[in-house]
Amino acid sequence: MYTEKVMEYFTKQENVGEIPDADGEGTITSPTCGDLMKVTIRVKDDVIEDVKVKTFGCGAAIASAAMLTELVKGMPLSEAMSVTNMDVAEALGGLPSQKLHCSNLAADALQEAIADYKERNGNEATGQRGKRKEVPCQLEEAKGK
Amino acid sequence: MYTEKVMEYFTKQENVGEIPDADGEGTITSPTCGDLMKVTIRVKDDVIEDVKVKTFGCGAAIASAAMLTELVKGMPLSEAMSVTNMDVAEALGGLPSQKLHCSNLAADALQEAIADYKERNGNEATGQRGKRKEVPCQLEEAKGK
Amino acid sequence: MRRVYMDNSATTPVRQEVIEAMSECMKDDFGNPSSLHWFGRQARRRMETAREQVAGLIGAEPEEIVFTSGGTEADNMVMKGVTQQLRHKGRHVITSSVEHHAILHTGEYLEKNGFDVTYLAVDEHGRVDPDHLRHAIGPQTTLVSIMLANNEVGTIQPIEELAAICRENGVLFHTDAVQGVGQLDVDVETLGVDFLSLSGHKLYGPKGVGALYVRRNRRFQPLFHGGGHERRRRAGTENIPGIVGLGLACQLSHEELPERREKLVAMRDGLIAGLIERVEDVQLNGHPSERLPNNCNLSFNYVEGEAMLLNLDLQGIAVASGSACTSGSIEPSHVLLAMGVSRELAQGSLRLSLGSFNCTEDVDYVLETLPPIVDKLRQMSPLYHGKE
Amino acid sequence: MRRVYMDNSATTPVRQEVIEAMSECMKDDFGNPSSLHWFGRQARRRMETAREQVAGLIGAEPEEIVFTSGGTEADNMVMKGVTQQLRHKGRHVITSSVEHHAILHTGEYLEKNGFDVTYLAVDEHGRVDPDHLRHAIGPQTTLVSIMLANNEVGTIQPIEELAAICRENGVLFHTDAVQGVGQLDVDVETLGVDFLSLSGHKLYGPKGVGALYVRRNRRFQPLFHGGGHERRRRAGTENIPGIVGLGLACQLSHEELPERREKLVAMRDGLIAGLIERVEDVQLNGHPSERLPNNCNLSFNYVEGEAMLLNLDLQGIAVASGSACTSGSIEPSHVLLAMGVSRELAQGSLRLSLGSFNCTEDVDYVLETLPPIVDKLRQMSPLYHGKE
Ligand SMILES: Cc1ncc(COP(=O)(O)O)c(C=O)c1O
Ligand SMILES: Cc1ncc(COP(=O)(O)O)c(C=O)c1O
Repeated sequence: MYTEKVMEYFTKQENVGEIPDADGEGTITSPTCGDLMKVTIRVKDDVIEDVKVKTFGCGAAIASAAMLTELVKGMPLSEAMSVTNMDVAEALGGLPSQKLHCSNLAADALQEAIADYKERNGNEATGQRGKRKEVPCQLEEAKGK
Repeated sequence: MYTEKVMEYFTKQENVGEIPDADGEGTITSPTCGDLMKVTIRVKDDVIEDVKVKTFGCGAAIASAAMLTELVKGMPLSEAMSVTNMDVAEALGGLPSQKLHCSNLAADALQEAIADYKERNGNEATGQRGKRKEVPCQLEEAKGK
Repeated sequence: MRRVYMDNSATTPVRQEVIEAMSECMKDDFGNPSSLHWFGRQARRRMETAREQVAGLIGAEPEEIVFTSGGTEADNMVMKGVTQQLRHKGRHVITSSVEHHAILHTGEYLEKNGFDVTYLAVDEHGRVDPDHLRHAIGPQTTLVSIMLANNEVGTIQPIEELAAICRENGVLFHTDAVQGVGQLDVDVETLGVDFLSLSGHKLYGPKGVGALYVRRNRRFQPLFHGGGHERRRRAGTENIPGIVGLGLACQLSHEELPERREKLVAMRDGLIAGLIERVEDVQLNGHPSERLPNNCNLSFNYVEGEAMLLNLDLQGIAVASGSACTSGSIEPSHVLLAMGVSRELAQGSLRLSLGSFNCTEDVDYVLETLPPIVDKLRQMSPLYHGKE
Repeated sequence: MRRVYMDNSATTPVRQEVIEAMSECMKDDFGNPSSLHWFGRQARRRMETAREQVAGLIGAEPEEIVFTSGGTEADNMVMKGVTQQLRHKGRHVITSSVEHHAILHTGEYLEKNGFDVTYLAVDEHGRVDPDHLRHAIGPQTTLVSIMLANNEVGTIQPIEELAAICRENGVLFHTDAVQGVGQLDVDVETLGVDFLSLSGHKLYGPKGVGALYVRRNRRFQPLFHGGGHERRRRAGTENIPGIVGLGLACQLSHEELPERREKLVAMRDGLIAGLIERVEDVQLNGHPSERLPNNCNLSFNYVEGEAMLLNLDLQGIAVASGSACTSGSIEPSHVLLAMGVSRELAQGSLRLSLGSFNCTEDVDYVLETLPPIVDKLRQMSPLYHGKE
């Protein structure tokens, strides 16, 4: 079902975890399959210096999380704000269609984290947060938040 | 489908044919499957001295015909008059159920032949002729008769 | 005893390659293709390769192939599924009077369940007249099903023309190609059909597996409900070894078709000519030219089919007959009767169907063996007065 | 890589004897059992031997066995066929909420077509309460279908009691025994059922073949129309090699059942105890004692099933999960939810199903491999706060 690339990212452990005292934190859950993702970021000079993610979810979710962290580590915030779930899926070389809109949450969680960072720093949230509805799978914020 | 015994009688050729100037002749056809049988007998001293049969029909029909001729050759007419299709089927050790009432016509043809013999000799037909309706398969006399 | 199998329209021998591929599949790739793990993925890969092979033989896309348990299931699937799907549009179905029972009896079932079914007549060669179809189609008609080639007499129908009429009228068209696939060039685009049935055991593949071709976006109610297999069109764990066998049989058929056909035609024509030459009062049933490469169907006056069949069997030759006694019904072959063949001649019909395992010696053996049998049976027949 | 197959409830490996018997059958006895000639008779003989073998395993008479293309077909056949046959008597069907989709989705189909279907609830172990059945039966009820043993959690239902209730009420009773046959003593007389489904590929036989037991004189509308095969109950050329394989698998199961069961139970109990010992926050799903000898279904808190499954697969271990992601639907396992298991725990369920090809080393390998995987995934999980 999964491509080799997806399986490769599924096994990557580098950016798994949680940054203590993170600058921004975002959690998102998929109501359709219950997958849950928590992204924490450390921001320095408007660049994502470090990013870590925790995932409760299937292979696609875990691989998306790993891919996202690789994509945005070292990226200016302004650029990271336009990263979408589709970008992640594309970077993975595609995901099974039934997974595309339920387990592919990582970018949404990142946008939450960026928004959180901006709020904490007095800025208005202007990232992709408001654009989440473009992804057909209706996402709601994690209850935990 | 057929037992070995049926196949053995299927191949018997001894009494196949037609007795020239027979004393009695009976033809019967099965409307259900179109099988046709013609029995000719030679009678001497109220005994069936010779019997021959011609068959247009399937394996069961041909085997029944052969069995019948063996059964009744040398039999007193009085006894032969009570030979039924079921007797023939039993002597063959059974026939496939779907053949039992359509191709197993030989005894009926014999009764026709006996009746014909009796008519020719001024006697009333008193054989199994009237009993044919007992056999579930509705028989009608051959058009040729 | 020498054994000659000439009943390839009933079922074909299985290719050795197919047997081996199936054994190997059962041994190594026994997984359930729905499983996510390695064993499941292996099985799925096998299945998808087979799907490409089947699609390749008939010019379809792999996604247009739904695997079934055989021709009968494919026929039932389309007849019941399409009529049910479109029952709000109309309740009229058209087929022909010479279809296989898998279509005819499903038609009768539909009639009992509120549908109207028209059974188109055929000419003396067993062909449907396209004009009859044109006139039979009404606003209520949702489906037309006409077989590609007849299993008894081998007559090939003008499918392209029939399908075109349906398309013009916005009616879906199915062809039961169980007898044609593997012998004829079958291309779903050329034919212009919406659905097509085929069966593994008629083309040197395994029994218990077949396929329904479903043109993209043609919908039908599934016959089996359950898991979401076959894109929700046919529930049930897939018969992977059978599917692998079917796929390989299709691929071999694809590669060997021209050669196979040529060989069959040569044997068939030798058989027909040889028998007509050697036996009096014989008639060829079916179409003189528009007929399956492997089909020889003859009626022998004055004798009954099963009796010929059994006598041939005693000499090691396997054939079929359209007599009532072998059809298991009261009537002899509905196909021959529909073509206007008399009951008596229908009773005396014999189908010799060749296959790629046959050789010229087989034909010769039949030409040697059959005429004396007919002769013997005629001598036994009360209908025969020829040379008594 | 070491490969350990523990997904025997999805499908079993095929016995070597079965593969060989099928190959031999395809090679030597390829005939169509409807044919009158030698080839046909050979095939018919094979089929009737297999029918006796299948009947023998479940205490039935050979005539009570109808061969099908698998469990799904058997389930559809009885659900649709019996309800249709008796629709003038009533239009109410009862089943349970933990049935296989072959039953559940057929139930939904029936609902869409004018029938009422009651889905009986189950207790936390997945069992139906006979009293619930008693109350659910009404004058309109014609059929009750309750599975013998559940495919996900292995819970065995009190079939004898349920069937007796139906009999008292003049209602026909079907059991989907696809998972039970070959592992449990199954006797149709003891159980008192009218219909029973079984499938070849769950008992070391081939895919694409199964059977429906039909008690003498129980009638139903056939699912396939066509030829008069299987005493007019299932049209279509019979899958002889598949049937031969099923027959042999049944015979082997019959002979080896006590030994097989003992071995499975020992491995299963070792697996369950070993995992519960080695991993915290685990719960066993299903019934503690009334469960299939081969079934181990556990929920691992804080982690998702597919992720465990994929990690196990990377280490060569094949299992299944009830998570939404592997069930192909939006909801996780309907069985676990019906038993009152939370969504989260249903998401984190794993089914390890043993087979007669497994050995203690396989169990040990899983006991070694799975705990670190769970641990790793918990460390990755935002839900887990245990030992971060
Ligand atoms: C024309 C035709 N249609 C359908 C079928 C049924 O196919 P199957 O035997 O695979 O069920 C057959 C053969 O039996 C056939 O010849
Ligand atoms: C309980 C149960 N019923 C029915 C089926 C369907 O059987 P098959 O896969 O042979 O169609 C299965 C297995 O898939 C099953 O486990």
